[in-house]
Amino acid sequence: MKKIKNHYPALLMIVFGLLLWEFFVRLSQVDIWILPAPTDIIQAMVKQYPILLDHTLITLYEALVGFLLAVIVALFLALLIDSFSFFKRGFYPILVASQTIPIIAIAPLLLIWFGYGLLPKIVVVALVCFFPIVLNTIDGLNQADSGLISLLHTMNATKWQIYKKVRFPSALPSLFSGLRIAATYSIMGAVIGEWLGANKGLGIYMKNSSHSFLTAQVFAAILIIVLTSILFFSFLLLLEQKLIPWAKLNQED
Amino acid sequence: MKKIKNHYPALLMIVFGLLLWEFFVRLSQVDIWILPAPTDIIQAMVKQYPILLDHTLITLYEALVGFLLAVIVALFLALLIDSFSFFKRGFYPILVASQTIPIIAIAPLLLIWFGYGLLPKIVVVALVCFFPIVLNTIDGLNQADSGLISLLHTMNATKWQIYKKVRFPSALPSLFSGLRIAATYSIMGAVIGEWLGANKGLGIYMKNSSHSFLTAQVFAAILIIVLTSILFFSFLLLLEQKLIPWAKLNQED
Amino acid sequence: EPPKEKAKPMNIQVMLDWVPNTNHTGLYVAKEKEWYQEQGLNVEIVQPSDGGGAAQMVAAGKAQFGISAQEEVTNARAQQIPIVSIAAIIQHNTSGFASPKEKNITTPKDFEGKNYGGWGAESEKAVIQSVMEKYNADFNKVKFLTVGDADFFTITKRDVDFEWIYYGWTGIDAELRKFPINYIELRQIAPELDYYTPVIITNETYIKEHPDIIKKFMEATSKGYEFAISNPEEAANILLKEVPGMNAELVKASQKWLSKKYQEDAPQWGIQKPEVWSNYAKWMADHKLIPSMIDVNKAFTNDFLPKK
Amino acid sequence: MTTFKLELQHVYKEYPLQNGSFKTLEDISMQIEKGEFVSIIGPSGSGKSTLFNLISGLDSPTKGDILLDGQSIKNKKGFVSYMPQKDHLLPWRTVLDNVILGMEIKGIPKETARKKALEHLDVFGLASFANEYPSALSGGMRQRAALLRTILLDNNVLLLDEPFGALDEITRMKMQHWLLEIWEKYHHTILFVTHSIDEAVYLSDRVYVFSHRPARVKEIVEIDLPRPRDPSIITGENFSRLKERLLTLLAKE
Amino acid sequence: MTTFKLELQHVYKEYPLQNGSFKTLEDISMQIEKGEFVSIIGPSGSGKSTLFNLISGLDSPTKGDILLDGQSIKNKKGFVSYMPQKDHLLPWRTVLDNVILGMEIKGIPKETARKKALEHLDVFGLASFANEYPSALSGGMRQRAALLRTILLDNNVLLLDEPFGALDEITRMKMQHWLLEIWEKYHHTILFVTHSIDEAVYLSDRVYVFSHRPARVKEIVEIDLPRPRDPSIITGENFSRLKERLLTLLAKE
Ligand SMILES: Nc1ncnc2c1ncn2[C@@H]1O[C@H](COP(=O)(O)OP(=O)(O)OP(=O)(O)O)[C@@H](O)[C@H]1O
Ligand SMILES: Nc1ncnc2c1ncn2[C@@H]1O[C@H](COP(=O)(O)OP(=O)(O)OP(=O)(O)O)[C@@H](O)[C@H]1O
Ligand SMILES: O=C([O-])O
Ligand SMILES: [Mg+2]
Ligand SMILES: [Mg+2]
Repeated sequence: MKKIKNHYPALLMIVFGLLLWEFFVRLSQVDIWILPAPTDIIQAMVKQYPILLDHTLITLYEALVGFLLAVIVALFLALLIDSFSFFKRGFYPILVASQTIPIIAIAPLLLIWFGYGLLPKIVVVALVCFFPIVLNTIDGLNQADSGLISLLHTMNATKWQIYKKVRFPSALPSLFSGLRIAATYSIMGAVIGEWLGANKGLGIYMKNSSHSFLTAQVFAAILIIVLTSILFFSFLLLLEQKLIPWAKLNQED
Repeated sequence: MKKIKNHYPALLMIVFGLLLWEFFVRLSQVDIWILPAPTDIIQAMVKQYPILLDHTLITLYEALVGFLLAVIVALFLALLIDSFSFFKRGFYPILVASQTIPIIAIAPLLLIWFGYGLLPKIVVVALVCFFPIVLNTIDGLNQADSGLISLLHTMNATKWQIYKKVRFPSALPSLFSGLRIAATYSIMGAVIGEWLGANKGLGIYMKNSSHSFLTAQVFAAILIIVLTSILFFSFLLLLEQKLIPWAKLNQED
Repeated sequence: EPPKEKAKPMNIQVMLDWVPNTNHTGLYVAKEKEWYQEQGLNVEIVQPSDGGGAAQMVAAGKAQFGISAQEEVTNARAQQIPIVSIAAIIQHNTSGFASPKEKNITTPKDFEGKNYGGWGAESEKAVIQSVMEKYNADFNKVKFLTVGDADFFTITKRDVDFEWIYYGWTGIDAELRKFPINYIELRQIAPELDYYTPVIITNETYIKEHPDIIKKFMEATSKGYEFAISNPEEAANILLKEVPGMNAELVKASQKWLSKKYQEDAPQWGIQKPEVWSNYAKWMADHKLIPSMIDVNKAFTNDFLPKK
Repeated sequence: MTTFKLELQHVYKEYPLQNGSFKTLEDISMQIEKGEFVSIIGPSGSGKSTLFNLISGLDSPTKGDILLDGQSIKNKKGFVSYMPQKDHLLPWRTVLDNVILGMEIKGIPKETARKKALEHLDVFGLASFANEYPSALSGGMRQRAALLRTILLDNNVLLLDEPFGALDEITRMKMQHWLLEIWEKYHHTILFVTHSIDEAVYLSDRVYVFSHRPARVKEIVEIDLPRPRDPSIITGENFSRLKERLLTLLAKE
Repeated sequence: MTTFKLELQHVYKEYPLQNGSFKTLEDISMQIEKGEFVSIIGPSGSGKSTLFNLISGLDSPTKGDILLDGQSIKNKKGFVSYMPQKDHLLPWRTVLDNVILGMEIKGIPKETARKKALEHLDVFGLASFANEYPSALSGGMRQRAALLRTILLDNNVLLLDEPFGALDEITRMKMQHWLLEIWEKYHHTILFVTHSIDEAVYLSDRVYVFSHRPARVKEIVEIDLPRPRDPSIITGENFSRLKERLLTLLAKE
């Protein structure tokens, strides 16, 4: 709870940063289309509120569905890779490879395969998100105390029981690290997905605003992306603390 | 060593995948400018070998420098955040925020701040890479056994000594998870950086090839990106096994 | 005329070349006024990625129509990619070289010693080289900076002296901002470079299999552009309504300017002339921008424009 | 030829080390009849825990065989209940859920298992800690929880590795008493490692004395004291004689 | 008023639990003179380890004060050498580097520290394991390494929490002998927790008997046996009398 409660330092730093930004823009007279001041951004946000909401909902939908898809695929893959050393050796390089390909470079292929609907965006989100989850889950499963595993072996526990009772619980902190990283990337992933070809969503809104030199609107969209992402991240942090109550006692200092 | 040695399953799967791809392309008669067959890609690669090498070296340079910058910044930040709860509460949301901003959206700002040279690409790589390292390092530092830390406290160890002798070593596996994720993203990060504006590098090569509908060349560049990224990843895996010899003994099964 | 039987509307995708702008107004007007609907077409307008992609999508049959440019079509034809231009959206090339007034760049001769900011394509260099040679200027004295997607106003803040712009968008914006610029229109200094940009494309197979649909599509599209020509103010409002996040002032001013440019001196909106296609293809071949000359008669057609 | 409940036939065990390998067990043979209570004493580091790892199937002997009821159980798990020297409580389970672990793995429904365990918690002095996590337990309490978990696993053969090492003498006596009661009631066969000669004599039918590493069976001492045994026999002459004998055997090492 | 080497004044300690909090230590007072060897015995879970945590500054008493040479060391670390009940060896350090940990923290150069440690490894039966990681040690060997680490920390006051709990009687006697030697030579003040009444009587000048939780000092038993003590005194009458007395006190709990 420590991380969630007591937001004052974060708020303080953010407010301080915003003030600095505002003053910098006002004093240095940077053009508004290069760097709008926070107040300009808020203004744009208020003015465009209904349109923004519309696009935000679409982007969030893509991000959430893509994230969930990523979680499912990632856990499945992590289990597969962890269980069968054949898959470990075979899939690992392929997993890594999947992350090294710049998505923009294969945009036409994605469009050809998945069309223009929500699917390619969801696929992009899932592509961006599943990797940190897989990697962290595998690492977490490997970090399980070998003594505990041995104990279960002596009880003739099945592989699945060892997963359920030892390796999953001890992989949880690591898994959550991965989920948090993925959550961070999910909304950005949806925006990039929209960039590949779409007609709605925050990505499209930003792009159009940017080409109309309405930088304050671009920043308004960025602000929404940042805020919703942080919300998502914080939610996972809370969930983690709910699901790992025993960690509280160990982490006093 | 297990992960590195014995590549046969990976090779097998890759070879199998490539064959499937080749046959699919040949049989379904997909146009070469949509999806070139592996042999087309190899051909393009061989033909363009000197040009590709040129661009690759630049991209690798950007990726490596950006990665190193990210490691330095990340370790510094992780330490700062871990040491001072004020920073933890203050920086954490800002870190997360930094990752949720689609880089393309702020490309003009990056240009204005960092110009057209290598710097903005290095900055993009660092931006993409530092986050998983910070997050994993912080999580790793928190996973240190509280009993070991208490022991050092009774010896009146300084904060720094506790870091050096307990918290760093126990954070190493987690740190390396982060480094591997970052390495995976580093070369792709450089390519995206080049996309935003550059004269040279694989990103530019891909973009120009794509404009000329030379899809085989685009895939040749992707192949190079994938291979060098996997190399980088594997190198870190090897380094990890060198630096964490005690883990070998614990991970028998 | 209303369709004879209530057939399900045909789903059609049009992929743009760039972010929506006043070049695309006719499409949005036709969509908003339900002129496509009347033709039995259900049209979806899709924005492309930064890497472009409309040509690929259309060639692959994943979009029936796309917005492209003569250069791209020529390039594609040179790679045996079967796309065909079916209308010129703007009759003449409205692009040119812009620079902040204080840089004093009024002729290609002044490019010497200056920094050019572009997207890094070979054709850009060839164009600049051509026009400079006409003015006996030394092409090697220009420094090329690749600035990618960044816009004129941003890059001229930082080292870049001049850029290639569409006057109908960036030029108008400069007027609105009261940002004084010098502008050298390309077609004025190099008539052979008065090529069509943008154009509407489809692919050869589609032409063979669905000429009727193409006709219907172009019928409504023409009507859309004709509306934009005669009612720029209302057309601008339609575009603003259909596309999120645009700058209303800019759209309206741009629309007003472009309304006179869509058709300009042509007998009908959309008409393409063979010599424009062959001149430009020849120029590209001469400058080694394409491996060999293409058959221009296959690259474009006026057949689908409504008969007037 | 009689079949024994548990029989070790010429068991050898070598471990690899950083520099070379070395022998831990050398030619260990043991015959244990059904219902016997047999203890092993020997120098620290001689190989007692290693032997238990072999019998429980966690590790495999370099040479030799291990028979249960005449059948080889070499490398087979789940035939004996093993309480390792370290308690290995799962940090994410409450005390109650830790002690029912073995039952759960056997497929006994959680509620049934909990009910059965609750009956015993009181005797073990753990009743008021049923719902606490292990981090709130003292060293001795952890050990008692681990012992209860082992007993509840309900196998015929119990391997107990210093189960009472962390208990004060009074609690230890209570536990010893309770263990003998259970043993007599359920006719367990028990193999017991202890460092306390008193304990070995008081509990066992027979004591195997191990030599220094590599461990060999140095001597087998029959404990011919009548049963049931009262704690008062500790002061008796026979008891002292046996104790003396064992002490001498160990001291000679 | 005399100042004692170590003095506890009315120390109380309460712990929070899942459901409510409870008292662990209730009004503990102790006076220990310089050079004394004092043992604590008490039921498992009474609060002995808790008391050591308070003296070593790891935890703070709910009430009361702790004085060293008349100065409060409540909440202050580094004034006493503490060997916790768990060995807490660092898995990433070899045995040799584990035992010099305290010296290193005091700033002694690694080489000097290693040299000094190597002199003692033999007595502790760890010489041939100097360069192994702790995972290769038996339970008793780990405990011996932890003890050596504590002694080498070189403070005047030693807190030893069941240092010989995992040792066989012979090794234990050897270690006891060695500890008394060290104690006499360096005039340490030792506070010693054990479960073995024999051990407490054999080693101590005085034994504090703790009650059940919440722990109170139930009785202080002076061990008026002459020093130096020979192992043979265990069979003497005075020894048996004292032993009987302590057993009775504990049994009454
Ligand atoms: N972190 C904690 N949170 C809650 N309760 C605790 C905590 N640590 C110890 N306790 C409780 O305090 C009491 C005393 O524990 P302590 O470890 O001091 O006992 P002990 O006398 O050392 O026992 P043993 O001889 O078994 O080691 C126990 O009941 C234990 O459950
Ligand atoms: N995983 C391992 N790798 C290498 N050596 C090991 C390993 N496990 C145990 N050993 C060695 O085997 C020997 C026997 O260890 P074991 O734990 O069986 O001793 P033990 O008799 O149980 O001792 P204790 O009474 O101290 O618990 C020790 O010397 C130990 O160092
Ligand atoms: O593609 C990007 O990650 O911006
Ligand atoms: Mg052992
Ligand atoms: Mg204790």
